[in-house]
Formats: sequence, structure tokens, C-alpha cells
Amino acid sequence: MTITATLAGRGRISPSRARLAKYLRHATGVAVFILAWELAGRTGLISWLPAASTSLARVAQLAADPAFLADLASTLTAAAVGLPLAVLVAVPVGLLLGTVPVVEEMTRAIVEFLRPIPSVALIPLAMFFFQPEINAKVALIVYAASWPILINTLYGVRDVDPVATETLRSFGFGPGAVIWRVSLPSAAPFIFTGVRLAASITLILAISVEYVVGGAGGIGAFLIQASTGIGADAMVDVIATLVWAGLVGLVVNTLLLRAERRLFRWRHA
Amino acid sequence: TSGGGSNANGLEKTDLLIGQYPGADSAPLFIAIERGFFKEQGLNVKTEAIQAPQAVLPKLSNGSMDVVLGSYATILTIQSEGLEKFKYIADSYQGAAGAFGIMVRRDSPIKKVADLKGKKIGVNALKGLGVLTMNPHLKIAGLDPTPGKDIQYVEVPTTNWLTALQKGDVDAVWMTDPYVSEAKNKLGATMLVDTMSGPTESLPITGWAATEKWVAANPKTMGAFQRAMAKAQNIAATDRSAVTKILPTFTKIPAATAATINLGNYPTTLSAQRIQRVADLMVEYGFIKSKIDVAPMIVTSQG
Amino acid sequence: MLEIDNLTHVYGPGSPNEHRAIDGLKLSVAEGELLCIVGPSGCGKSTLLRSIAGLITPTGGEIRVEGKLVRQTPDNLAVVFQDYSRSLFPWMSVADNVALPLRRRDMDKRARREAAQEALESVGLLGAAEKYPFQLSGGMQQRVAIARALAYRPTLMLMDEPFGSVDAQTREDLEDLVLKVRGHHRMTIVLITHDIDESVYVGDRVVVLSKAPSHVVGDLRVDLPGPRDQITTREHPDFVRLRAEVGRLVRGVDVATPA
Amino acid sequence: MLEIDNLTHVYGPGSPNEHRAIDGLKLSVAEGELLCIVGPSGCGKSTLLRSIAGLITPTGGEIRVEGKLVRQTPDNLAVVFQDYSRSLFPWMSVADNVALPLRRRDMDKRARREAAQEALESVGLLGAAEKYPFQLSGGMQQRVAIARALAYRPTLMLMDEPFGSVDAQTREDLEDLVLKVRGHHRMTIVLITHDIDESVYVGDRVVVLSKAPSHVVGDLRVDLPGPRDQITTREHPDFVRLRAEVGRLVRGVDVATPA
Amino acid sequence: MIATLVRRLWLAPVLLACWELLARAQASPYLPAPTRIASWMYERWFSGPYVLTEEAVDNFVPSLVRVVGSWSVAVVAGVALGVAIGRMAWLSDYVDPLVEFGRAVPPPAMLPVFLVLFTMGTQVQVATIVFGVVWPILLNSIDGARNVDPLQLETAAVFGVPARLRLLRIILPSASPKIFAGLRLSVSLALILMVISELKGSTDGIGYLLSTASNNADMPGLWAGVVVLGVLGYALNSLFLMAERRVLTWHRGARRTA
Ligand SMILES: Nc1ncnc2c1ncn2[C@@H]1O[C@H](COP(=O)(O)OP(=O)(O)OP(=O)(O)O)[C@@H](O)[C@H]1O
Ligand SMILES: Nc1ncnc2c1ncn2[C@@H]1O[C@H](COP(=O)(O)OP(=O)(O)OP(=O)(O)O)[C@@H](O)[C@H]1O
Ligand SMILES: [Mg+2]
Ligand SMILES: [Mg+2]
Repeated sequence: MTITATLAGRGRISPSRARLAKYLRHATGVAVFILAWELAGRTGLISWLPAASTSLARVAQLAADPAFLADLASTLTAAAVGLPLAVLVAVPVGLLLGTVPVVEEMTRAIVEFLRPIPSVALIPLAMFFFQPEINAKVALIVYAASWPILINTLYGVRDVDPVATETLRSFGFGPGAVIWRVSLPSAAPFIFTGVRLAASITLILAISVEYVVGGAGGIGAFLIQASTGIGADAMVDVIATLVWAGLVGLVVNTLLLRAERRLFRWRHA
Repeated sequence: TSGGGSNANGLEKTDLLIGQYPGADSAPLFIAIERGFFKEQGLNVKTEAIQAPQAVLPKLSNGSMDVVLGSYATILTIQSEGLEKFKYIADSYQGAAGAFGIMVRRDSPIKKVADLKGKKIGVNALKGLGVLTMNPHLKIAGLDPTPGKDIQYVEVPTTNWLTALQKGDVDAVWMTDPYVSEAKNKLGATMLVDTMSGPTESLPITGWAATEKWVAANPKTMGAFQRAMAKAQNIAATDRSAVTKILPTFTKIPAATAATINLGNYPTTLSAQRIQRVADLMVEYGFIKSKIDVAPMIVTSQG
Repeated sequence: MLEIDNLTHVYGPGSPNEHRAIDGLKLSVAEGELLCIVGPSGCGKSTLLRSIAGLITPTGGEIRVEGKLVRQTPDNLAVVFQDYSRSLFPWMSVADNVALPLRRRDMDKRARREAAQEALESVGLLGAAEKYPFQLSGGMQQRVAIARALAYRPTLMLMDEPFGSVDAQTREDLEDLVLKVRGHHRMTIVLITHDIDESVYVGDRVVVLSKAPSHVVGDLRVDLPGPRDQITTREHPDFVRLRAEVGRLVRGVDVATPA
Repeated sequence: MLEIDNLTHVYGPGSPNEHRAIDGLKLSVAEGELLCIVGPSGCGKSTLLRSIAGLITPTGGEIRVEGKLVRQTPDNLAVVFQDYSRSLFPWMSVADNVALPLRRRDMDKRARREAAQEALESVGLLGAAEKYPFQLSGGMQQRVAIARALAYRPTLMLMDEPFGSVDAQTREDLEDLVLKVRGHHRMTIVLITHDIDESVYVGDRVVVLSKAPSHVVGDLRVDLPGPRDQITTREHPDFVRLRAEVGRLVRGVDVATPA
Repeated sequence: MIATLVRRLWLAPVLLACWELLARAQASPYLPAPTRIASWMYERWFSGPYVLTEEAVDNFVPSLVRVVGSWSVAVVAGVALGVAIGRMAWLSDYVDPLVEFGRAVPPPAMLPVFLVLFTMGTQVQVATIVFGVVWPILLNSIDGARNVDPLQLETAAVFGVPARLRLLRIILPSASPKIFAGLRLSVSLALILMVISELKGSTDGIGYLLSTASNNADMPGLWAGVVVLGVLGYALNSLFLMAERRVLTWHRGARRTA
């Protein structure tokens, strides 16, 4: 039923109107959330929760605060360096593990041992072995952001249609070509989901490292500062910073989705 | 950090990275920066906000950070675990009445310290100054302060001190000012006991530390740092308004609140004897396993 | 060119679902020959084809292509899969699908492109070169798969019911196309079909397989005079006789082996 | 039962890839009729079928099933898709694949199971009930798809080249099975085929479509005496005449409409 | 059997040996040798009357309860929401920005907010874990549900398969390989968030032990906690893979590489 409805929808409504309707729905969703938040804050339903209006006003203020913007830039730099590195590390490894089950089996124990180790616990180690600090930050980001890409690549590769693989093999292509020309493109959309997961993890990790270690700026260091405030004031600052983190994630994700739609046009069959 | 640059005083290095916790403890540091005391000594100081010295320990060890502000309790813990060898190069902050204490709600059934039996107390760190200064008071009231016995300590972020107290998530919170005043004014909370009184009166809180290696390698730089800090410390000790004015510039404490804040004291000399009190308390309450002699850790001004 | 000796394949050996698909199959195909294979549904034809292509390792027996034991896919081999729609790459345009295997040949980009165009034209799909597979009808997809194999110019071509989804007219055209290409480039072709007429019309030889576990129950040489022609050949008395014979063999198999 | 009026479908309207698949097609099918559709590859047969099933919304014209305009899938309709292997659910056993749609009927678990078994038996796949689709050959998968549609007992059954992947013998059996089921349960059946013989043998009527954009170019009533029989019917002079006529129409189309 | 075990576990001793050598060579307090960590662990946690000491039982058990309970909540919520969003374009339009927003908010920094919204203790811990863990499940479920083969859905539509069955028998199984990838990610993530949730406002748990060790500048203690986490993660993941193997047998078959 839903399927016929969407198919029909595609046929009749003009694309620009459909897009407008979509943005309207986006706006409605956000508005409802903000309204609920405002009510929860104003009515004192949840005490100490700063109302949406107060928090958002602070969010806007931060946009004009050069100190904050510098911190934001520093966090984004670390994240922007870390994400491509994580992709470069995790995708090949995932392809290898996905296509050669023996290797996967042999390394599973160590992979599964490493994955649940909180990066926060590794901060001292990274700080000691990687200098300057930005390197330690990036190393931790790569460590944490690699897992979702790795696992999604692994599962994506396993989901490749064997008939497609056999087709290429039958033309005499070697394993490398099969991976490059069939496994990778066929798993690409799913790998991309992993990358989108990783993108927010890079942000989260950059902030966490800064928050724990303090250090040379970044949103995390800004959070330390914010937490020296008192009561509701501190809360407003913390929430405003979190909202910024969320907004940045939203923007990054939108960009990634755009790229995804470009890359995988064939998927909208 | 490399030295370099013009170096009139023969300093080993002129660029310093200082770790500090943004609070009243580090007010003299910012006074020194603001008034150019470091510049006078040929030092170029950069600061970094940190949460606790443990987190930046690797940076101190590998030399990317020079000096850190740390609570005596923390530095002594690290010292006794053998992770790093520290020297104190300057004192910073010392307890005073009214600024540190256990806060309870207005309508709380807890009227005296003994009522805390079986209750949950919020603190900023499980092995921090709060617990260390509360323990003697609990002991006097006949309670066993060993964690898990008569008292449960719960780590609560400072941001949530007031909320946790008001919501009843914990029965009491150990606070420092300005939270103490804020809790009194906003929540009508009361101070059950001042933890900088009686057995813990005027206990040293925080001081400036550097690694033994650093001190050995940079004696002149250290001297310059000490001289600059001493000047600022003097101002803080004598001119309260200098402190309350500088506070809002590096913390989120509003100027109005800062003006009425209860402050600790800013000692102008490093005294092994005073700090030994902290070490002894730590041994007594199991913070560290064996007795530490503080005197060799003190490096007083040279050249 | 191709020798199959005592080939046996058992799916899931040892499991409760064990299935003996091929049992002691012997077959040899000469160079340049076009061999048609017919047999009941599920008898093991595709299994045989996959074994020749080195895509599955048979549980017993030997397959040799040009004298070499098949362990991996032999060189210069092309397959048109029965499951043609799944064997096309959905992320590539039709032209790219056809051109992809040509990367194994020493061809530059333009040459590949031209070869692909030519092959597409020969199956009547020139206009669809820039479309994606999902934009094509079933029969068109099947023709793309054929075009891909043809463009590759293999020495051994394996075709699994390659004309199953196209209309009668196109089917005849494609049959003639395969005959023409075979003549020009001296390919050896093994073609699986269910159409008995087709097997006789197209094949130099028709092999009939039994129900599973399958083995060869009939092996007929098709000696028809002159070049094949859709009208005259099909009217030729030899054609009618052979077709009846294959039909009998296929049916006979069914009667002889009870379900 | 089924009325199609002025049906038009354009893929990707307005885009540079715009493709007019069906153009002003008119057709009506009486209740209980078995209509065969033949037409060149890519002419729009599957598109027509999908439109009837309510899976695509045609860009123009109307389709009515039992008088009701088709917007969603009409009730009691079954489809055997051309891409049968993708239309089976790989995570269900063959029996479950067949039994799943029966949950719509007022049947308890046992009744569903029995109906599925019966349908599988009728297509000769009783032994494969507990296997998974990937363990079956192409022809077997196609028969599972047929069994699923048959077990469902629809009032309108749409079949898109349902016998394309099975051998000649099985094909004949399945043709007879469809005829039998139609007789017993008074289904209306629309069957797309490329086999002209089959269309005449099985159909009450044969409709020939033109190349894309397709419309009806021929509509023949098949009036063959007595119940159909694979041997006598195919020898009947009327059969031979009709088959020739359909053949002419299909070919004629090709000649009349230049590529 | 033995060969399988060797194949699965050979890397562990090799890496341990390398670690030991590296640790001895470095002699850095940040990287204690495995033997040192092991003896620490034995003393503190595994020398009790029934192997485990009181400290171990009192901290491991609550942690496990927390992680398993919260993970279950996250799975139910994530899969249900993910499938709904994946299948209903309009719903996805309403919530997409919120989901993408929420995903990028760092869970550790959310703690002060959770401490305001919920009661300290179990409530806050569950909220922290669920909030941190739900994203990979949600995103992968959306992805899986959105990309069900259209022909399979058309088949279901044609045969009038009722909505409930369509969900249970077609959409969920078809999306399950992707959903399971998300679940696998979430298992180890849940452990990480368990630790984070226990760092503040908690009086027991592995995270609490880690926090104490860090306060005490006790490096072997910190590493011991990390090792326990790794072992726990391996164990939970093995359980998970066992379950996955059951549910996805069809998938391995259908995606066999012959
Ligand atoms: N999704 C689509 N997008 C664009 N064009 C399409 C799409 N689906 C089909 N077409 C085009 O519509 C035409 C008719 O397709 P359809 O599948 O109906 O053909 P058909 O008659 O079933 O052919 P066949 O006998 O080969 O299966 C073809 O030319 C095809 O390229
Ligand atoms: N992966 C598999 N696992 C188990 N059994 C299989 C598998 N693949 C095929 N079979 C079985 O092997 C037998 C032969 O299959 P195959 O695909 O070779 O038949 P075929 O001759 O090509 O039939 P068709 O003409 O219907 O395509 C069938 O009975 C099938 O059920
Ligand atoms: Mg086959
Ligand atoms: Mg079609």
C-alpha cells in the first residue's frame, strides 16, 4: 500500500513542489520539537531545563563570539582530518575481511576485543605516544570512527549478489578486480551509511578528547569553560554548545547525503 | 614548547604552556598575565583549561606542557603511585571559612553531621579535596567515612551540583563558592558543616607543580615563573577586588556573583609544613598507601 | 577444446539436504563446435556450465579446457547467465556493462566504447546504450548480457538459455547472430536451451541430458546442408527428423526415470 | 472483468530519457477468459501488466477491474513476474514462499500448508518444499512462482512469460495445468508469451501488440474444438491457421514499423 | 574443532607477547606489561572464594545488567523507529533533521542535560546508553528498510499480503543483514557508553572502577578495566554472532560464494 502510494506520488506531483513539501515537513518536525522543549522549560515541567528560546538565543550569540568560532574551527579541523583517514583505513580492511572469510575469522578475536574499548580510556596512551596533541586527537578519532565503516563494509560486501561476482569472475577478472568493480560499488551505499555514522563519531570524539584533556581549544575546551558557570547559566552554555555540535553534524550529514545521491543515482530504481 | 626568541635573562625557555582549572584558584595566574608580570620576566605564557592534572599527565611527562595547577591531593596521589615525580614550585590557594562545605536542602531532615549516615553525598571527584576534607568531620561525628560504609560518595559534575541537590538525586553536595552562595540564595540550602574548619582549617588546596625533570632542566625559567607569580599572589592576597574583577574574564562566573564570592586565601610562600598536613590526612584516610615526606618536593625560589 | 570426464557434482555433501546433481558425466567438445545441451528442468545443466567456467568446484571428475585442468576460470571465456538480470551491474549504464570485460583486452577506452556500441547494435539495442539496466525490459536485459559476451570475443562461450525472454522474431535474429559470430571468430560455443527446434537449428551437435543426477543420454550430430536459414533449414527433412529424435530422447528420459 | 481504455504510459516524462512505452491501448477481457499477449521485446507488455496490477500509475488512460478503477492492487489478483528469481523471498523455504499469500485467505496453518503442498505437487516440486530458493535451478524457481500464484486462487491472474525457463515437456504440462485450473476455478488469466504456438494453444484470444509505443495491432479469437490436447490440438488445421496468422501479425508489425 | 580455535585465537597470544616486549622496552608507566595487569587483576578481582572477589561481583554485575537492559531498549526503539522511517517517506521528512541533529551530539557531554532531565542513577545511565547506542541501529535499520528490493514489495502488494505480515515476513527479513550490522556496532558501543554513564553519578560498575583508578592515577587498574571491557566485548559479540548466524542462515546460503 505504501509502495503504490509513493510510486503514484512520484508520477503526479511536480518535483519542485515535492521538494517544497519536504522542506515544510522538515520545518514542522523541528518546530514541534522546539515547541515541546520551550513548553517543558517554561512551565517548569522539568526544572532547571533552560527554555528553548533562551538556549537558542545563546546559540545565536555564540555565532558572533570569535573565541567560540575559533574553538569550533579547531574541532572541525581535527574531525575533517580524521574522517578521510578512517575511511582510508577501514574500507580496505573491511573489503579484505568481507571477501576473505579466513582472515576475518583469524582477526575476529582481536577486533572484537578492541572495539568495546572506550576511546576515552585510551586518551592518556594516545597523548603520550602521539605529539603534538592534534596528532593524538586525530589518532583517537581514526580509531573510533573506523569501526562503523569497517563493520558496514564487511556486511555490505557479504550482501553482494553472487551472480554479479560470478559474472566478473567468468570473464577472467582476478579477485582484486572483483572487489574493485563489483563488491565495492555494490556495497558502496551501505559503506556510505557507515561513513555517515563515522562522521558524527569524529565530531563526538574530537569534542570528548578536548573535554577530557582540555587543551588547545576546541568545542570541548569551551565546554570546560562553560561548566564553570553556575546553575541554569552553565546549563544554557552547555546546551548551546551541544546544539552547535548537533547543527554541525546536521550540515555535515546533509553534504554527505548530497554526495551520496550523486554517487548512487542508479539506486533509485 | 621550545625556548628561543630574545632571551635577556639567560632563561632556558621563554614560551610556557600552563595548565589551569578555571576557578578562583587560578586567579593570580590571570592577574599576572593581565598585568604583564610574566612579560617583565621575559616569559611568554599560554594557558590551557584542564579538568584535572591526571588528564594532562602525559603532556607534562613528554614536555609539551610545562607547569600545571593541581590540587595537592591529586598531585600527591600521582606522586605516590609513582607515575611521575613532581615538584611544587608555588602555592596558590588555601581554604578559608565559608567557601567550602556540605550543603543540604532547606527542608532536609539532615540537621547534623551524624544524620548523614547511609546518605549519598555529591562530590566533584571521588578522591578529591571534598572527600578529604569531609572525612575528618564525619569521623568526629562518629561515622565511618570509608566509601561504601556509612557514606556513599557520588561524583557529580559541577554543572549539576545545584540541580542534583534540588531534585533530591543526592542528599547532600559538597560545594565550593560561588556554588555555596548560589545554593543558599536560590535554593535556600544550608551549610551543614564548613569543611575548612576545625581539623581541616586553612588546609592548602592547590599549588603549581612541574615535573622533577623540568625543574632540573629549567632552573632559571622556574625562577622567573616564581617571581612573576609571587607578585600576583601578593596582589591577590591583599586586594580582594583584584580577584573578583579578574574572575569573570576566564570563567563563566558573572561579575555580580564574583563580587560577593567567598574566597579562600592566597598564600605568598610555599610551606612544607602546611602541605604535609594534606599528605598526612591522605594517609589517614587511605588516599595513599604510605606516608610521603613533602619537604623534598618543595622548590623555593632560586636566583 | 573442452573435455569433461566423469564429472560428478553433489550439493551439500553429507548434509541432510544432499543433492546429487551430476553423476559421471562425460563429454567432449571440439574447437569451433557449437554444442547445444537440452535436458529437463533442474537436471544440472547450469551446474555443468558453472563447473566448466570454474565457478564451482565439482565434487568429482575432471574438466579440461584446451588441455588445461579447470581450477579457476579459464582464459578467454564468456558466460551468458540464465539469471541475466542479476548478472548485469545496476550501477553501470548498458554501454559500460558491455565494455567492462573489454578491459581485460588490450584496448584503449575508445576502442572499448566502439566495440560495445557494435555489439549493442548487433542485438538491436544501440538506442539503449546510455540507459541503466533497470530501465530496460526483461528481453532487453537479456540481450545486453548477450552483447557483453559477444563483444568480449571469447574462444569459449557458455550460454545458459540465452534467448528465453525474447520474442520469436528477435530470437531468430539472435540465433543467426550467434551462428554468424561463431563463423567469423571461430568460437567454441556451449548453449543450453529448452527449445528443441532451436537446438537443432543452431547446433552442430545436440546433447541430451537425463533427469538429475544427470548424465548424457543422447548425443546427435546435426549434419544439415548449406548455411542455416530460418526458413529453408527448418523445412529440411533432416531438420524435421533430428528434431523429432531429440524430442523423443527428451521425452523418453522423462518416462524412463520415475520421479 | 478487465477493461483498459486509452492506456498510455510514458517513463520519465519530461526528462531527456523520456520513453513512451504504451500509447492509447484499448483492450477488454471477459470474465473467465484466457488472454494471451504477444509482442516484440521491449514493447511494453510488462508495463501493461504492472499497470493492471496497480504497481505503476499509468500516465494516461483508465484501467478497470470488475468495474472498479485500478488505483491500488485489485483484490484477488496474482502475478507471476518475468523476473521470477527476484520475486521469491530468499529467506523463506519454498513451501513458505507459496504459503505466505494464503494468510490473506481464511485458512488455518494446516490448510495453508496443504494448499501449498498441493500447488507444489501440481508443478512437480513436491520434493523441493523445504529447500530455499537459491537451492533450486532457474526453471524450478519459475515453477515455484507459478505454484504460488496458483495456490492463491485469484480471480484475475497475470502471468509474464511464466514458462520461459522450463523444458519443453514441463512447459506442456504447465500449459495444461493452467488450462485445467482455469476451468475448475473460473479464473480470468492474462498471459504474456513469446511462443506463438503457446499463445494459440493456451489462449481463448490472442492479442498482438506493436513495437513501442505499443498498441493493439491484432486481436484473434481462438475457436478450437473440444478440450485442448497437446497432440491433437496442435495438429488441428485451425490451430495451424491461427498460429500462422499470429506469426504474420507479429512479423508484420516488425516490417511495418521501422526501427 | 581445535583447528578452528587456533584459527580464531592465535592472534591474541601473539599480540600479548608483542605488548609485553614493547612494555618492557618502553618502561613507560602508561603502558604496563600484560603480566603486571594480569597480576593486578588477579589480586583485586579473581582471587575471591568463588573466583570473583566481592569488588568484582559488586561492580561487574550491575554493569552487565545496565548494559544488557539498555541495549535491549535501544534495539527495540532503534529497529522500530528505523523501519518506520525507512518505509514511510513522510515520517522521514518530519524527523530526519532531528535524527541527524541528535546523532552528532556527543553523549558524554549530554550528561549534564540528562542529569537534569532524569533522576540520577539508573534513569540517567539508561538514558545515556540508549542515546549513545541507538544511532547505528537506527541508521542501518532505515537504510535496510528503505532498500528492500522493489520487486519483493511488489510481489507482496500483488498478493495482498497484509501490512503486519509485510513488515514481519518481508521488510524485516530483507533488512535484517543491514540491521544486524547496526546491532553488531551497537553491542560494543553499549559497553563504551556503559562506562561513560558510570563515570559520573554512579556508585558502582566498571566505569566507576575506571573512574576511581583514574582518580588514583592507578595505571594498571585503568588497564585492567580496559581488559575486562575487551573481554566482555568479545564475549557479548560472540553471543551476538551466534544469534546472527541463526537468524541469517538464509542469507549466508543465498549469498554463498560457490
Ligand atoms: N523503469 C523504467 N524506466 C525507464 N524506461 C523503462 C522502465 N521500465 C521499462 N522501460 C522501458 O519501457 C519499454 C517497455 O518495457 P517493458 O518491460 O514493458 O517491455 P516488455 O514488453 O515486457 O519487453 P520484454 O518482452 O523484453 O520483457 C522498454 O523499452 C523499456 O526500456
Ligand atoms: N546451491 C545449491 N544448493 C543445493 N542444491 C542446488 C544448488 N544449486 C542447484 N541445486 C540443485 O541442483 C539441481 C540442478 O540445478 P541446475 O541449476 O544445474 O539445473 P538446470 O539444469 O540448470 O535447470 P533449469 O533448466 O531449470 O535451469 C537442481 O535440482 C537444484 O535443486
Ligand atoms: Mg539452469
Ligand atoms: Mg517484460
